[in-house]
Amino acid sequence: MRCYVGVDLGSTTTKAVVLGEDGRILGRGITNSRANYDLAADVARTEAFVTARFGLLRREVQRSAGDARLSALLRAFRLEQTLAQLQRLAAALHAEIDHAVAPALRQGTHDAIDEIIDRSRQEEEQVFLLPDPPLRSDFFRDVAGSTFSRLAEELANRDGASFDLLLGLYDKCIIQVENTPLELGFHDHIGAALARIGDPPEVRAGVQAATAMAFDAAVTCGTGYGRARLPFPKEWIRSEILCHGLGAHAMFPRTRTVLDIGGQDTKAIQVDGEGIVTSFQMNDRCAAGCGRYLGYIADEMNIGLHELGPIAEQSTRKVRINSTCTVFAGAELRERLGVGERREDILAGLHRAVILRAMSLLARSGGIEDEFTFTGGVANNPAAVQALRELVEENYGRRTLNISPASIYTGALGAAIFALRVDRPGAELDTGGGEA
Amino acid sequence: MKDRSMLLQKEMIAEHFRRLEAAPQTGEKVVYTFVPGNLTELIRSFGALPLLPEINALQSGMRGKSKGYIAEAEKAGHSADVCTYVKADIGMMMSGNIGPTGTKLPPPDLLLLSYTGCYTFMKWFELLREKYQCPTVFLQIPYQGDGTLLPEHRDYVVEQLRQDVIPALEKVTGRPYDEARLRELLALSARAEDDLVAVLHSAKQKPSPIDSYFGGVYYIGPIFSAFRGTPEGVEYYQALREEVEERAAAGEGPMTPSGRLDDQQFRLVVEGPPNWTSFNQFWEMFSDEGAVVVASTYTKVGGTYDFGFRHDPADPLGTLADYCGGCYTNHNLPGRIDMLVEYVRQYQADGFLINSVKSCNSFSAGQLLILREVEKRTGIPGGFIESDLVDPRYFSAANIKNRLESYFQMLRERRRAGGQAASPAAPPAAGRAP
Amino acid sequence: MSPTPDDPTAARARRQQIVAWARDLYEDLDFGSVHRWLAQAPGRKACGYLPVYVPREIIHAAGMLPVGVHGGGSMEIIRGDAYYQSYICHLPRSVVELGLTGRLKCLSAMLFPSTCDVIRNLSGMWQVLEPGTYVRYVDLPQVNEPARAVDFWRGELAHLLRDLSACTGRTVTDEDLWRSVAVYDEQRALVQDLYDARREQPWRIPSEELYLLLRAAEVVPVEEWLPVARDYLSVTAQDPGRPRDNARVVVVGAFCEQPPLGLLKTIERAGCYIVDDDLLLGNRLVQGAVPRDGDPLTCLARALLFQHRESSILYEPDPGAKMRSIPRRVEAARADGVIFAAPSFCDPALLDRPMLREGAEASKIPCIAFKYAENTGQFQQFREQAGTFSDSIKLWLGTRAEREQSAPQGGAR
Amino acid sequence: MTWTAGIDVGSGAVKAVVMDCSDAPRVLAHAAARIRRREVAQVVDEVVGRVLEESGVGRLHYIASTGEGEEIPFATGHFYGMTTHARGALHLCPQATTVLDIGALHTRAVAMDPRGKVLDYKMTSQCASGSGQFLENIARYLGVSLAEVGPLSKAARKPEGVSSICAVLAETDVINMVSRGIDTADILRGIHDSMAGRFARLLRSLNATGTTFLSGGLANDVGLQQALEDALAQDARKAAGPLTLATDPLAIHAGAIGAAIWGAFRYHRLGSTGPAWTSTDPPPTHASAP
Ligand SMILES: Nc1ncnc2c1ncn2[C@@H]1O[C@H](COP(=O)(O)OP(=O)(O)O)[C@@H](O)[C@H]1O
Ligand SMILES: Nc1ncnc2c1ncn2[C@@H]1O[C@H](COP(=O)(O)OP(=O)(O)O)[C@@H](O)[C@H]1O
Ligand code: SF4
Ligand code: SF4
Ligand code: SF4
Repeated sequence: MRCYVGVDLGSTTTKAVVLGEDGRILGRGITNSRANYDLAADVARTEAFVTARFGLLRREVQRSAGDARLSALLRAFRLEQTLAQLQRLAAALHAEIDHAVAPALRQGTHDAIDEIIDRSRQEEEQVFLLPDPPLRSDFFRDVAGSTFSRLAEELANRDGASFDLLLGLYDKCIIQVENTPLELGFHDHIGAALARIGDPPEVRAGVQAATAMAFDAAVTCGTGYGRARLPFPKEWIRSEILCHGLGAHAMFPRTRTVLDIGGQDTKAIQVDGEGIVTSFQMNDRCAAGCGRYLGYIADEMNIGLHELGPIAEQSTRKVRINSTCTVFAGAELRERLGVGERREDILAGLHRAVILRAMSLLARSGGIEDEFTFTGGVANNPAAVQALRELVEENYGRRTLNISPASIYTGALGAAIFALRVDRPGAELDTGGGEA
Repeated sequence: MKDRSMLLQKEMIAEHFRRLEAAPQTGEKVVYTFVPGNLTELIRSFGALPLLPEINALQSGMRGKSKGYIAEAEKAGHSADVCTYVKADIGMMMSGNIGPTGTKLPPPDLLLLSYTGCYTFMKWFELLREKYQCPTVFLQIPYQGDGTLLPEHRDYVVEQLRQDVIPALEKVTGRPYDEARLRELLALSARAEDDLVAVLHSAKQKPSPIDSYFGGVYYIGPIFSAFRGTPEGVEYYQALREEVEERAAAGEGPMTPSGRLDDQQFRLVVEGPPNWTSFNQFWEMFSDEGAVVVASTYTKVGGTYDFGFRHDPADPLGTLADYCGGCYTNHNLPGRIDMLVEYVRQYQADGFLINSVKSCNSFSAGQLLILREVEKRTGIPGGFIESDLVDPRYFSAANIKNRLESYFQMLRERRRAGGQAASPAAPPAAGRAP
Repeated sequence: MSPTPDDPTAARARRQQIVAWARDLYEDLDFGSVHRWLAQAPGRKACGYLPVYVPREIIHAAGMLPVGVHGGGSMEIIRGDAYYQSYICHLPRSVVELGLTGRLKCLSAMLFPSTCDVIRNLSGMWQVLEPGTYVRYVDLPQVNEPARAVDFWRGELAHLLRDLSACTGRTVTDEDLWRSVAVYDEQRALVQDLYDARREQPWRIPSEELYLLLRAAEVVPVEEWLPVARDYLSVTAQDPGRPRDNARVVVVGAFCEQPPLGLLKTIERAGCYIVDDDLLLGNRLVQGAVPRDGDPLTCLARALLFQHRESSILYEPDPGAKMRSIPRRVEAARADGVIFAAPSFCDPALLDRPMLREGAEASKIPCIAFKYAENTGQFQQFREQAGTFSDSIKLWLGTRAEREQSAPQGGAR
Repeated sequence: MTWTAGIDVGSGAVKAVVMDCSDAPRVLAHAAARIRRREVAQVVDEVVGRVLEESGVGRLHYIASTGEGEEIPFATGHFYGMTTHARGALHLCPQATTVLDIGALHTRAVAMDPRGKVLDYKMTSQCASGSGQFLENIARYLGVSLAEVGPLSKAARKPEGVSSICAVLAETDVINMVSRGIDTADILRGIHDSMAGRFARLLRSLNATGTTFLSGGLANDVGLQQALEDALAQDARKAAGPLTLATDPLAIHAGAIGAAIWGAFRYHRLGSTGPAWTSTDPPPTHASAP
């Protein structure tokens, strides 16, 4: 199948979108950005093809196999991927111990690692069995990391192992794992996943078809913060501004204003009826109030990014926060907690502060026209969305606010459309609009 | 293969600094003063030499010295927040006062503080006075708050020239005021100004034979600094005009760091001063994309000649008052907006870009409003980047490049969608925040 | 309404009442008091002005209510930030925010004095953003020789008076002008009394209260303010208060964008009494009474040119005067040290600082310096610095009071 | 006998000491714990418990807080951070004329006289990547433990400059470097150099001469020490005079030590107030405080 790929190499996450010849979205993939950009782009692309194949599979056998089975297969597939990475991590950890840990401590550390990895694996398998697994980060780094540090702390309390040592080992090895290629594609794990759900014949047929399908990526366009480093010809590289504008237009054709809050920057974009950018503003050099800021806060509170919003939503009384400097975020948080403010109130204040900055950029770029689309990773955060809703209403009156669950892929989608246009100028688009 | 005008300019400047260096021996008097509202003809009519600290500061930036100078000034207690021209100058002074051509600069015999269009000037010379303990004369140029220089304000300036500035110059140089001499110099100025304006106007052609910003800052060098009212100045502008006219006749574009720019993709109007510490790199970001600047406001800080003003020998002090009052930053904001809109129209620009520098409140405070208004009135999209004059810490190449690239890609997309002109009829997302 | 001198409870109640009144005015970003004043009689008009100095006598004589627009404290800023880059001070953002949210609609005129280029450019922005409002840039005289500028400044005053009285439709006579001069002379004298009282017994008049009272003077009619301020002075005189073992400091540089109240409180809590400052400097830029030896406009012009105190907003023709001003102020306030507190990105204040600091150091006056913004919310850094400052004065130098008793020992830098 | 405790509540870590200040002050016990997402009060209680136990003293005459410890309910008195770092530095290094305190978020240079009186100081501004927290983040990202940072950086051959002043953007710079294949050691040294440059400027702007004592959490980072030495050497021409660096294994406790010593000073000044704590009282914690 001829297809088109857009890759958005962001400062914190890397996204890929695959389009079919008709402009329909076939698959999406995401991973965390890392030192090795090419690899990050590869992983995201691989993931996008994995979801594309799952999409084929679903279309093929949904009726016969049923939703529950299919989602079990998907979870099994994810489990297999995770286990493969855990295995790689374990190997790296053991090697590192032999290399860097003082001989006297080695054996104890090996044992501790064995236990941690073992229990992580069991926990993963446990999670797989849950019909309704809890919301977690998409990234192996985060998932494995939080389990690891929890278990390491437990071991430290129980056996007196060195928490700092264990954590240091993890930090070092996770990077190795992230930056060396590992087979995580459909073909690599679908067999094991199928086996894990009992190899039901009605699914097996679909899997075979999906595996056999040949995808031919005719053009790949790149965008995002690290786009200049992508190994594509210059004509295939587009600015984030254009891609977000076009991506938002593709999802919601009546969009006139786009707000994108990513990891390190915020952009306010105005587009015309064709999705062409007419004006834009980006935050200045200061990275205050962007996605990373929320990341630091989550780190500081020792919770996952996706938990931030829901906690903030429980606030009854927002605390006024003036400084959204990322570096001092932790200190401010502690100071507020210190004077007895409640966690949810502080968080609500922080989210409002983030959105306030965005509101200024929007005002700078020409205001908010109908319809208004919020894109980028922070659009996944319900408290940020809520704050935005309030502030838009307060300042501009009623506006239709579009948010897609796939908003983090907006830039990659825009890039993929450019890819399609490179190959087939003037192609009609059918990206499925703002699917729910 | 340098143009004759460039060689001339180089030689003029070198000669000027040679004279400055020798001034303590030759007894020539040195007057420090500022670019906007400079009274070069008057100073020269007393046989004194003008020296402009702003030019030294920008030269320090271009020669990679400003970073150290700024650090020096900050160490001496200057805030990180304030104008870096001041700090670069003070740092240079503290490090031995070696000027742009490597010669030692003489101390001032007089600080002539023409307070035109910038508040910081006042502080700057208060600081220098503290160091040099030399006579200082203050010339207040009222701001065009209402959009014009009111007659009473003009009289006030003439009055000050007569009662304060001229006596101060007389005292320092030991010479009497010679109005006939001043008239002669003013006549020379007017000739050079005519040629400069012809050069600036040449950018109305397509392709433009000049770059009015990156090239422009070289073109204005002599006339904004020490060479108004000099035969060298007249000669330079004649030469420059001839070169530009030749290029125009041949349909050639200007030389840029990316080679000769004949294939001009974008015609831009630029507001705000350039960055000096990475000047060529900055220019390249434009020329690589085929962007040529056809008009800029920065090249009007030392006089808005292209709107008709010429020094007039018939009314020597009055014309100096008019000149001082008319420098770009002495115009109020609505006036600046009008000027930019005018440029966009006259020069048929397809883009409008602001380089906002951290140093300069006189330029920067209000630029975002200018951006909106110009967009609204012309219908062409504006771009906005930020840097600094001479503090390399505020020049982030990656950041600026990212914005410029996005900006040019946007212009290109719009052009592709909208046919020829990059400016669709409807202004972008008009209206201000409610 | 004034309590009798021997009733401490009533005095305390009255004081609380005054402070609460002033605090309400301070916190009211909607300028409710101005609206009320306008509503009291038809045809009334108000004229806003930005820091630092405008001739309020002219506004008053034209029949308008002068209203100081001193920023928005820690209000949320959206539109204001849309117009200002991060390296510009905070004041104009909140002023634009106030304007674009309609809170300054009650002002028929706005004056922008030549405090700095930010305010200067804001005058042009106002012409674009608020086309219905009379806007004037008030170009203060900056000269070597004061005499040279009397005519100029008189001309500016006359121009302003002409425009403002056209706005109210009044004919302003010399008597009107003299009346206005007199009432502001009175205010200047009273402000001076308040500062004197605090200088003598700073524990009786906390900085925060004095500040709030002076802020009230920026929005209510001067005739309304005078009796309240007199009351305040008399009730604080009745309250002995409790002196603390604090150092005495002069706060220099906070003349335009105003520091948050929390900053003033932090300084005092960390052990420093503020015995002189530049806050709301416009109300005492002219020192003493306006002379009465000519026509009123000329007298007003001469008052500014010959009787102003040094400040960063006016050119200082006398070399060395800036350096000398610090020891002089410290001496006059009998202070132990100086805190240079200026708004971030404020060119006038920050460019003066090295000279002022040199003046302090040359006289061995201890000093510290920091920057703030009107919406600063974290005071940790300030507490640390002010605390260390008072620690070192107290642990080592002894406060001025102690030193005046014993022989002076080596000074701090 | 005069026993005192000093508690330094920082933004990154809590430090406490118990000292015997009867004659020449002597540290009896010291402890530090990173706050790391924990309740500050809990960390304070824990650290104070540890030093009390280790010191074995039966009473404390004065409990002095410093840093952000103003609110500790069982403290006798509070001294501000620069006052205590100056005094603590002199205790650890009597010939010091300046102290450079490199903490988790802020760095400050303090000049003092031989009695510990603060003469002048300079702080890094709000917006600063030259902090312990930043280095810690980067180390984590690079997968290097804090203990390894110093030695690695010292071994660098081609340090790579970090341009940004903002920690977030600097982090991106670092990611970029990694992707360009720059050596970890060179990256770390680049960061150390950029921090050192800033610190050298601080010291220079104090016109420091003589001995500078490094205090705070990063004082014992040998890579930073080296970078700072180089920066100062490079700078020697502009500096007021030669400057030598000194530090001590207890450098992170300088603030707590200074507080404890000032506490003893105040205790004697105040005369006969009773002890702040005796072993018959419950251990001093936030919960037990009145
Ligand atoms: N599931 C989620 N819940 C809440 N916030 C999220 C989620 N996923 C991502 N984010 C936020 O989005 C940011 C990354 O956004 P993204 O648009 O990918 O930025 P970039 O393109 O710069 O990498 C993160 O820093 C984080 O704050
Ligand atoms: N043993 C240690 N305990 C705590 N922090 C340490 C230690 N060694 C190094 N550090 C570093 O020192 C920093 C804390 O320094 P510190 O001077 O205590 O700062 P603050 O006073 O701001 O908390 C931490 O961020 C960490 O990077
Ligand atoms: S350190 Fe904070 S304030 Fe400074 S640039 Fe970074 S995010 Fe902005
Ligand atoms: S503020 Fe602007 S105009 Fe004034 S001296 Fe600085 S750069 Fe020049
Ligand atoms: S705070 Fe300073 S820079 Fe800002 S407006 Fe006031 S005087 Fe100007």
